[in-house]
Order: sequence, then C-alpha cells, then structure tokens
Amino acid sequence: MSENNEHEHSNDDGHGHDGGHHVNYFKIYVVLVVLFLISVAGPEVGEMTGLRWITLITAFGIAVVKANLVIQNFMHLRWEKNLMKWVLATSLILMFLMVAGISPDVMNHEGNNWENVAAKAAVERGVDGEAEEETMVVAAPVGFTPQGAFQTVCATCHGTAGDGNGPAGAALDPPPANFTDAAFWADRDKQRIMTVIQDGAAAVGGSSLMAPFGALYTDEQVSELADYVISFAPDGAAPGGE
Amino acid sequence: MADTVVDVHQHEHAGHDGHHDPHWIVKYLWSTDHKIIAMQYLFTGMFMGIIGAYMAYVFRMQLAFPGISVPGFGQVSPGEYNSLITNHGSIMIFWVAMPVLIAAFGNYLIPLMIGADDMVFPRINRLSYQIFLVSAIILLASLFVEGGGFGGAWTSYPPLSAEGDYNQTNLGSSLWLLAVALEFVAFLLGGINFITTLMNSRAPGMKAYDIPMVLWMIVIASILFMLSVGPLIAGAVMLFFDQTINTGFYDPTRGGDPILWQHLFWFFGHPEVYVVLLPAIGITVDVIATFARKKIFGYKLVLYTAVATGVLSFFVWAHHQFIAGIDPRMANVFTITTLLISVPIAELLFVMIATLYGGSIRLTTPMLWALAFIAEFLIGGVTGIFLGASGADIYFHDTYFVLAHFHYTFFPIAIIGTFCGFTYWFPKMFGRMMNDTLGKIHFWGTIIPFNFIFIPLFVLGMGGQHRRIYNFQHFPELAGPEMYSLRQIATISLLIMLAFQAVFFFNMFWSWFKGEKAGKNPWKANTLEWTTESPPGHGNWPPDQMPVVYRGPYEYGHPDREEDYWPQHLPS
Amino acid sequence: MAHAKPLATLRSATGIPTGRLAVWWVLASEVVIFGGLLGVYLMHRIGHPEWADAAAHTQTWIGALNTFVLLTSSFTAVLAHQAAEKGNGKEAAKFLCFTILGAMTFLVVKSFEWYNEISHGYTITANTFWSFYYTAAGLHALHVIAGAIIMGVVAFDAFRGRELHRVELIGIYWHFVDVVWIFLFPLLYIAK
Amino acid sequence: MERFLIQASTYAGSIDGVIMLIALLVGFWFLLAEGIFFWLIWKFRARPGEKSQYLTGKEKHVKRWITIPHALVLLCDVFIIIASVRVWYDVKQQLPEADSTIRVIGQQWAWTFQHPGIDNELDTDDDIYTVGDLHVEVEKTYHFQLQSRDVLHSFSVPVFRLKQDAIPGRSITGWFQATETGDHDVQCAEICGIGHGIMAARIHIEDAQTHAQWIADASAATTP
Repeated sequence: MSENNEHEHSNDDGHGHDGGHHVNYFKIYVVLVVLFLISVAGPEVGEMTGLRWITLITAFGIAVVKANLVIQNFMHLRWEKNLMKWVLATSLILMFLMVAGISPDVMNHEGNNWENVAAKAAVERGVDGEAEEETMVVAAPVGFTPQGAFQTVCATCHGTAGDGNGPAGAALDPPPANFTDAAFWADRDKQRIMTVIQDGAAAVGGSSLMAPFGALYTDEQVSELADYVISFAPDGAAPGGE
Repeated sequence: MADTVVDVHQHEHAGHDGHHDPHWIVKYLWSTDHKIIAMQYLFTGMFMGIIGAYMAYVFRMQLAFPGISVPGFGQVSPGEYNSLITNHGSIMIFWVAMPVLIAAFGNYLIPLMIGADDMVFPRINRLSYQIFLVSAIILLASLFVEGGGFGGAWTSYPPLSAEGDYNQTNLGSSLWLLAVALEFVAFLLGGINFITTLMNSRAPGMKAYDIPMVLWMIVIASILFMLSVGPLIAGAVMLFFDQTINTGFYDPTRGGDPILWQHLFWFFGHPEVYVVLLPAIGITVDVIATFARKKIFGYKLVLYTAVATGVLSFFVWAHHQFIAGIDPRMANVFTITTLLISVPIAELLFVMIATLYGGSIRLTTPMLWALAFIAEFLIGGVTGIFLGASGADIYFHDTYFVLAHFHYTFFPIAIIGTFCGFTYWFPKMFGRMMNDTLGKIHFWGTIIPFNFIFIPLFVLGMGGQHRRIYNFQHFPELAGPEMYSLRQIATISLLIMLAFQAVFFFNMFWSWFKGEKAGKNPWKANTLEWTTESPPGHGNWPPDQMPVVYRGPYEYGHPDREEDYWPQHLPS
Repeated sequence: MAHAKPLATLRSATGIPTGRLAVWWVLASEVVIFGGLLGVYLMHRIGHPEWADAAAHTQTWIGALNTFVLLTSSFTAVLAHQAAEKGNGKEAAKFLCFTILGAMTFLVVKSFEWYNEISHGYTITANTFWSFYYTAAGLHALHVIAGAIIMGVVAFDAFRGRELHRVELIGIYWHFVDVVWIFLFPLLYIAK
Repeated sequence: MERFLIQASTYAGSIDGVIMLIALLVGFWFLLAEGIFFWLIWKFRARPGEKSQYLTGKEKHVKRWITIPHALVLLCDVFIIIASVRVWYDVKQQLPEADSTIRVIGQQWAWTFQHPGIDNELDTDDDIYTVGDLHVEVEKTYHFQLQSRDVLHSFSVPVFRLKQDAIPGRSITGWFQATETGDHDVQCAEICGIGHGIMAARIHIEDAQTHAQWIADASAATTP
C-alpha cells in the first residue's frame, strides 16, 4: 500500500476538516511565551509589593490559561469529537472529587475528636528542625519496679517464673526464651538482654516475635529489668555483670 | 480507513510467516492473536487460582486446628500466616478475578462478539500479557525471598507496609508492591485496547445498543479501572520510595500521613470491586438471556444502571475507613452515598430476575452457574448494607462478618462468574461440548460447601471475631469450643469444595479431547461469536465473510419467527 | 496476506481514528496519575506552610528555563504535525528532531539542577517537600525520556515518509507532557 | 445480637438496634427476591413445544414491576441512613461530659493503658500504667485518647460494640460508658505485623468499690 495514500486518507477521515486547522501556531507560541514571562515575573512583583495573591494568580491562573491554549490549539482538542472532551473532563473532575474527599483528613490537622499531633509538631518545628525520636510524648511508667514490669509485660509470653511458659507463648514459633535454662545463658550477657528489650530480638538476629519495648522504659529501667531477667538464671549460669 | 496504527514491521514479519506454520513457541507464547492471548490469561489465572486456593486451605486448617502440622505445608508460623492471607487476597483479586473476568473473557469475546478479526493493537495486547506474566512471577518469587512474602494484608496499609522494621519482610513487601504496580500497567494497556476496540471496530450495522451486554460491562469496567487506578499508581510509587529509599510520604513524624494511603487505596479499591463485578454480571446476563430464551428485561435499563453504579462507585470509597481514623463527619457523607449505590445494584438484580419471567428456562450447567450467581450474590449484596451503614459498621468493621460478606460477593463474581462463562463459551473455545453430568456434579459440589464455609463465618463475625488473627487462644471469648466447631465446619466444607474441583479439571481435559463436537452454535444463541467455526480460525471469519449486524443481541422468542432465536447477522 | 494488520484497526465507528482514540485514553489515565500525585502534593503543601522554607531553595530560573524549553519543543512538535499533514515527511522529521533536541536540553538542565541540589544536601529524603519534588519531577522526566525515544522512532519512519499519522499521535502526547510541566512549574518553583 | 455477645456499654444497644433494623429491612427484600426468583425458575421451566414470550421490558405494565420495588428500596435506604447516622453521631461525634479520661497506646504488639490515678487527672505523677489490662468503673463515662507508637492498630472492645483505629502521629478521642461489670476481651482489629494475633488485652469493668481498691493497690505498688 502506498504511504502517500495512507496519509491523504488521514486528512480526510481523521479530521473531517481538510487542510489543517488554520491556526497560526506561531502566534499561539508567542502568546504562550509572553504568558510564561509574566508568570516568572509575577513572584518578583508580588515580592516587591508584598501582595502574595499576585504571585498565586500569575502562577496558577496563567498555568491554567497556558494549559488551555496548548490543549485546545496544539493538541487540537478544539476540533476533537465531544466524546473525548467528556472523557478528559471526567478524569479531571474525578481528581477534584478525590481531593475533596481526602483533604478533610490529610490537609487539616485536626477535626472532630481527632488531632494530628505529629503534623502539628512538624509545622511547629519547621523544615530544618530535627524530628524528635518520639513525637508522641508518653511518660515512662512512674513507680517502676522490675518485678512489676516483668509480670505485666514479659510474663504474657515468658511466664511468671521466666520459664517461657506464659499463656501467650504456647503458640509462638520459635517458643519464647526460657530464662531458667542454663544453656540459654551460655552465650548471653546483660548488654544483649538490654538490646533485646529495647530493640527487639530481631536486632540481634533473633525472632521478630520478641517486640521492641524500648519506648516503654528509660535506660535505667531497662537495666534493672535486665538484672531481674538474669536473676532467673540457674546458679552458676548467670552471666557476669556489666 | 487507513489513519490508524499500521505496523510495517509486522507486515514484513507476517509476510515471511504467512505460508508455513510458525514454530509452536511463536504460535502459542508469542502470538498476537486475541484468542491465544485470552487462553494465556485464562490458564495463568487458573494456575494462580490454584495457588490462591492452596493458601486458603493452609490457613483455614491453621484456624480450625491451630498448631497442627498442615499436610502439604507444615506448621504455620504467625509470619507465614500473615503472608498467606495477604497473598491469598492479592492473588484472588489481582491475579485471578481480573485476568480471567476482564482480560481472558474480554480478549476472547470482544473481537468475536463485535465481528472483528482481532483487537485493534495486537502487539500491545501481547505486551500486556507479558507484563502480567512478569508481575505474576515477581509475586510468586516474593514468597520465597529472605523474610518471606509480604504480610501486611492486601490493603497494605503503611506504616506497616512501608518499613521493614515493622513488617519484617523488607524485600517481600517491595516485590509485592512492584508486582501489583506491574499488574496495573498490564491492565492499563489491556484496558486501552478493550475500550478502543469496542468503540471503533464494531461490525457494520452494530450500533451502541446492539452490543452484547457482557462487552459493555467489560469495557465499563476497564474505564472504571483506568480512571481510578491513577492516584494509586502515584501512591504506590510513593510507598515504594518509602520502602526502598526511606522517604517519609507516609511517615507521620516527617510530615507524611498514613491515612493518605488508605484514601488512595480505596479510591481505587472500591471501583475495583465493580471492575470485577460488572463483567461477571455481564456474563450472567448473557447466559440467562440465552437459556431463558428471553430478551433481557430492559437493555438500556441494565446499561444505565451499570453506568450509574460505576459513577457512584467513585463516591463511596471511604466506607472502608469509617473507623480508620478519618474525620467522623465525613462518614455521614459516605454512608449516604454507599447506601444509594444499593439502588442501582438492586435494580440490576431485579432486572436479571425479571428476565426469567415468561421464559423457557433450560437448566444447563452454565445456566445453573448464572442462577447461582444471582442467588449467592444477593446474600453478598444485602450483607453489604450492614457494613455501609456507619452505625452498624462500628461493630462489624474488620470482623469475620466483613470477610464473609466480601467472599459472598467475590466468590460469585470470580468463581461462579468464571465457571459460568467458561462452561458457556467452552464449546466455542475448544470446539467440543463439556460433559453436562460432570458439570452438574461439580456445580453442586461447589455451591453447597461454599455456603457452609461462609455462613459459619457470618456467625463468628457477629460473635466479635476479628480478621487476620492466626490463633484465637489469646482471646478467651473467642477460644470457646462452639467457636471452634464453627471454624471446623468452615474448614471441612472448604476441603470438600476443593476436592470437587478435581471433577471440573477432569471434565475440562476430558471434554477438550474427547467431548462431543460442538458445531457452530450449540446453544442456539444470537451473538456473533456463534456464527463462526468452533474454535474460530485465525482472523475469526474468512475475510470475505465478515459479519454484518442487523439487530440487537437478545432477540429470543420473537413472535414473527418460527425459531425462538434470531441471530444478529441474519438479514431480516 | 493472511497475517495482514487486523481489519479491526482500520475500522472507526466513532469517527475518531483508532490511534488517536487510544492516545486520548492513555492521556485520560495519565491525567489521573499526575492528578493524583499533584492533588496529594497540594494537600500536603497547604497543610504544611513550613515547606515554603524548603521550596525557597528550588531554583526558579532553572525551572523557568526548562518551561521555556518545553514550550518551544511543543511548538516544534505542532509544526511537525503541520508538516506531516501536508505530507512532507522530511520536514516533519526535522521538526521532530528539534523537539527531541528540546527534550535533551530539558533533561540536561534537569540533571544539572538536581546535581546542584543534591550536592547542597537537598536529597529526596531531606524532607517530605523534597520527596514530592523529586517524585513529581522524576515521574515527569520519565515521561520526557519515553516521549523522546518514541519520537526518535517516529521521526525515523517519518523521514522515510512512513507512518506519518503517528507524528500527530506523539505530538498529542508531547503536548500533554508540556501541560504537566506547566502545572509543575508554579507548584514546585514559583509558589514559595 | 445479645445471643452472640452481651451488651456492656450504653450505646451497644443502639448499635445492635441499627443492625436489627437493617436485618429486618434487607431480610424482607432478600426473602422476597429469592422467593420470586425460585418461583420464576420453577414456573417458567422449559416445556416441549412452548415458546418463550417476547417482552422487551419497555411495556409500562411490565416495567412497573421494576420501578415500584426500586422506589421502595430507596425508601428503605432512607430509613437505614437516618438510623445509622444518628447512632454514629452519638458514638463517634458527640462526646458526653467525661467523668474520667484514660489514654490507650498501641504498639507492636501490646496495649498500654494510662489510667489517671487517684487525682483523676491524666499526665500527672500518680498515673497508673498497665500493659494489657484496662480497669474501668462501671456506669462512669470515660473518654479515651487513642494513640499508636508505630503502625496502625485498632482498639476494639466487642462487648462495647466499640472500635477505633489508632494512627501513629494522631490522637483520636472517643468515649464509652460500661453498664455491666465483668472481664472482657480487647482485640486489635487492624493488622499490625507478625504479632497481631497475640495483641490481646483484657478490660476489667469493676464496681466503684473494687475500682477504688484497685487504684489504691496499684498506686501503692508502683509508688517508690
């Protein structure tokens, strides 16, 4: 088949308005460049006069005008069937719908019975501020005792006697550590116990089922808790202190 | 009409191949023929379906008999359990329901039913399947990497999905996300092909209202998919960066927002439900019309309600998030829109039921599946009202009630709909009839256990049992013996149902090679695919016999005709 | 020729040629991808006034230069289309090459700009503003690269007088890439 | 619903009321639709020599079989919406005056409860922290501030019919008032990682005396 033929067809069938679109593309281009220059100059003017809205209008208003010029004249949407205009308009409207649905949660930082503490803190400290380790200020439990902490938190899995037979431990694989087992202490020291309590067993290559609990306790408290854990060790098996 | 994409290289290539049989690899794996691509999608989907079913088997065993060593798997650890449920969900929706219902049936049926010789962009079609295949391979690979497969549920909410520290499956979650994103790309390419083909390539005389309903539904579904998936693709890129290069898009301490992902996901996720629902409804409508020998009750009514459903589906997404930390005031808006969507869906079902009126109903295997679709989907539909109403959802959210509800929608869609379409078009696809008796045994062996799986789960959900918990022994109120007996009923029913699938596979392979020859039009149906050979050759029709359309697709029982059907291509 | 291009591709029930119809649908899906990303960015930007401090470090003049480059390349793309409509494949190929040149310039300027910013410590992880900045501009740059490659193929064919209708298709896509940048420019550079 | 699980909060009854209302309305439609459906299958089964009728669905007298139910479904929807929004407003939007405020903090994979202690004020020195056990007094209105340390969790108390997701970075306030004493499950209802299945807690609803005793004991045990 002849390529020329094909091309001529494209004029006839494709557009139904032979001989191009009678647009002076150069004129459109010049308008676009002028608009572009205004949009660049806008912020300068806005800054000089201190009027922020000038910046916004020149920036976004002109963006819309420019986009419209390109879409209508360069993409020839102006001559396209209505069907496709509807399709494109629909996709655009859906985006507005999406933003409308999401913005009450994402754009706002508080609402009916909720408050986005972290986002407010981020606004507060600005872009250069360092994020704190723990934005949620949760005081460490006051009146800490290692026994109490072990019985409320650890014993769920490790058992009240530290033998790994806690009620929640039965289903775990690997099973929770048995602190009364001499073999367990063969290669463990206090530092490792503290690391596991703070960062979880995964931090030392163990099972991820042992979650990090560092956020619950201060360093001293973790140290006390680790001593308490070591106290379960059978005589002679306990690792040396620090 | 030459102003279209014409591929010169393909011409040359085709010129070489034209007169001798291509190597089988070229013929079956590198083909641009829409029928071959449809088969590729169909069998890939079935294969993934078997994997998804195997996962369901493993975790149902764990739930009913916690701690046992599951035959064929071994003991299930909590991490493995999470990975199994996550990938079961992802596979069943993205790698089974979508490829089979949209891609396989879409590819097979669109050109045949509109009287075209192929899709408009055959090579993009092939590319679409290849990307899909790669995505499936990546997903399967993600199960075997270090740390195991992703275990953050198919919704993949960050921060759990975003940080390796939280989910312990750093590589698995990135691969999972990559696989899902590639799958989206595959369906975007496929969807453009479907839409363009239906819009432009209809046989002469085929007007918009002469298009069979299943094609409308597949194309509406593709449009819904295209318009809803965009933000999620953007969101997935952001999540991928969070996972791999430690950006903070979803990290609240760094100015991000975890709620954002939920919105982006469900802005896609809810239309996605209708993306898979509509093709299944389309298949059902076509099958019912054929076997009830009835014109469907209000063609335009069905079409417009489907469009209305599609449009409304963009307004309801946050009903998945009522208690997920969105502003409570927004929940009221979404309750209203959600309950409104029940109106067009109810209307679709009413229309399907009304189509039966005055018919001459033949209970063949495909018809049984179609009727089962209506009966079972009704249960899924009405239980959805509980979840769409914000007040009731406070209690039901994330319980087994939700789980049973969406299985009552997705099972009819993905399994019943697929079997319905497969048994109906099997004669066209392979040129032979399926065995009806075996088909019915398989039907009842699937439908009855199905109900016994999920009705107990409704009860468990009402008892307050939450999803995604691998072992209930830590919850004294859920660990009672009556709760376990319900779980065991569900699991044993699942085993029975899975066992009956063997009947289907036997029937399929046996009928494929040994079945009775089907002929061109075994069901005496009207639509164009029944006017060509079974299976159709390359190009679907001989070039000089391309069909021309004279009437709509559902002219059954017309009073002016002696026969009770009136094919679309016959001149008056 | 039994394996000739499908008849399906040649039909046009809507009156819109198949290729162009498909390109419009591609653009509709692109609108939601970019629309989603920019919408999300906009929400964050309004919610986080402190990002203005980060945005102050973007280089408006480089962004402006790139805007001008893309506008011009869009203009040459439409001239290529005009030439193709007249059947002048060589002319169309020439203008397409100008457009590719524009794309190259854009990418070179962009890499210079990013190099500059990254060396100042404004990496993608520096702050969520910069994450959005690199993600949005990166996604756009990816489209520029893809467009340039396809345009090369189209120009090659057009030079030999083949597939002239494709000049229009790649043009439509290219204008869309331009339109996206028209919005990215004020969003990322001007609004401070 | 009480057959499945007791109602232990003031709004549990109204949430169950919505569920019952929906069950009645949709149950009616469901049975009607399935009834007609099976009747039609039986009535219009294929008989030799009998041709199907040609109905287009455009005839007015036929079409009303669709349009009338259509309108009625819409009416039912309106009832459900009204009932549902009212309950939602009471549970999630309008908080009654609080007698006491507690803080609930989720982390992988445990619940930490911050009780206000003897002075009944949060964030003071005598706050009582517990992990996995929430102690509340019956017939008192509590506000809870829900927070999360790492990933999404969901604070779910099935007997209260209460559920709310905990989001890292946010503080979400809700309320409850218990009506019956007893010990019940608290579940995590949002997948939160490997240990999601062990993230259980107990809520202890106590009468005034027992609760005061617990506060005294707990304060004594934890005060240095």
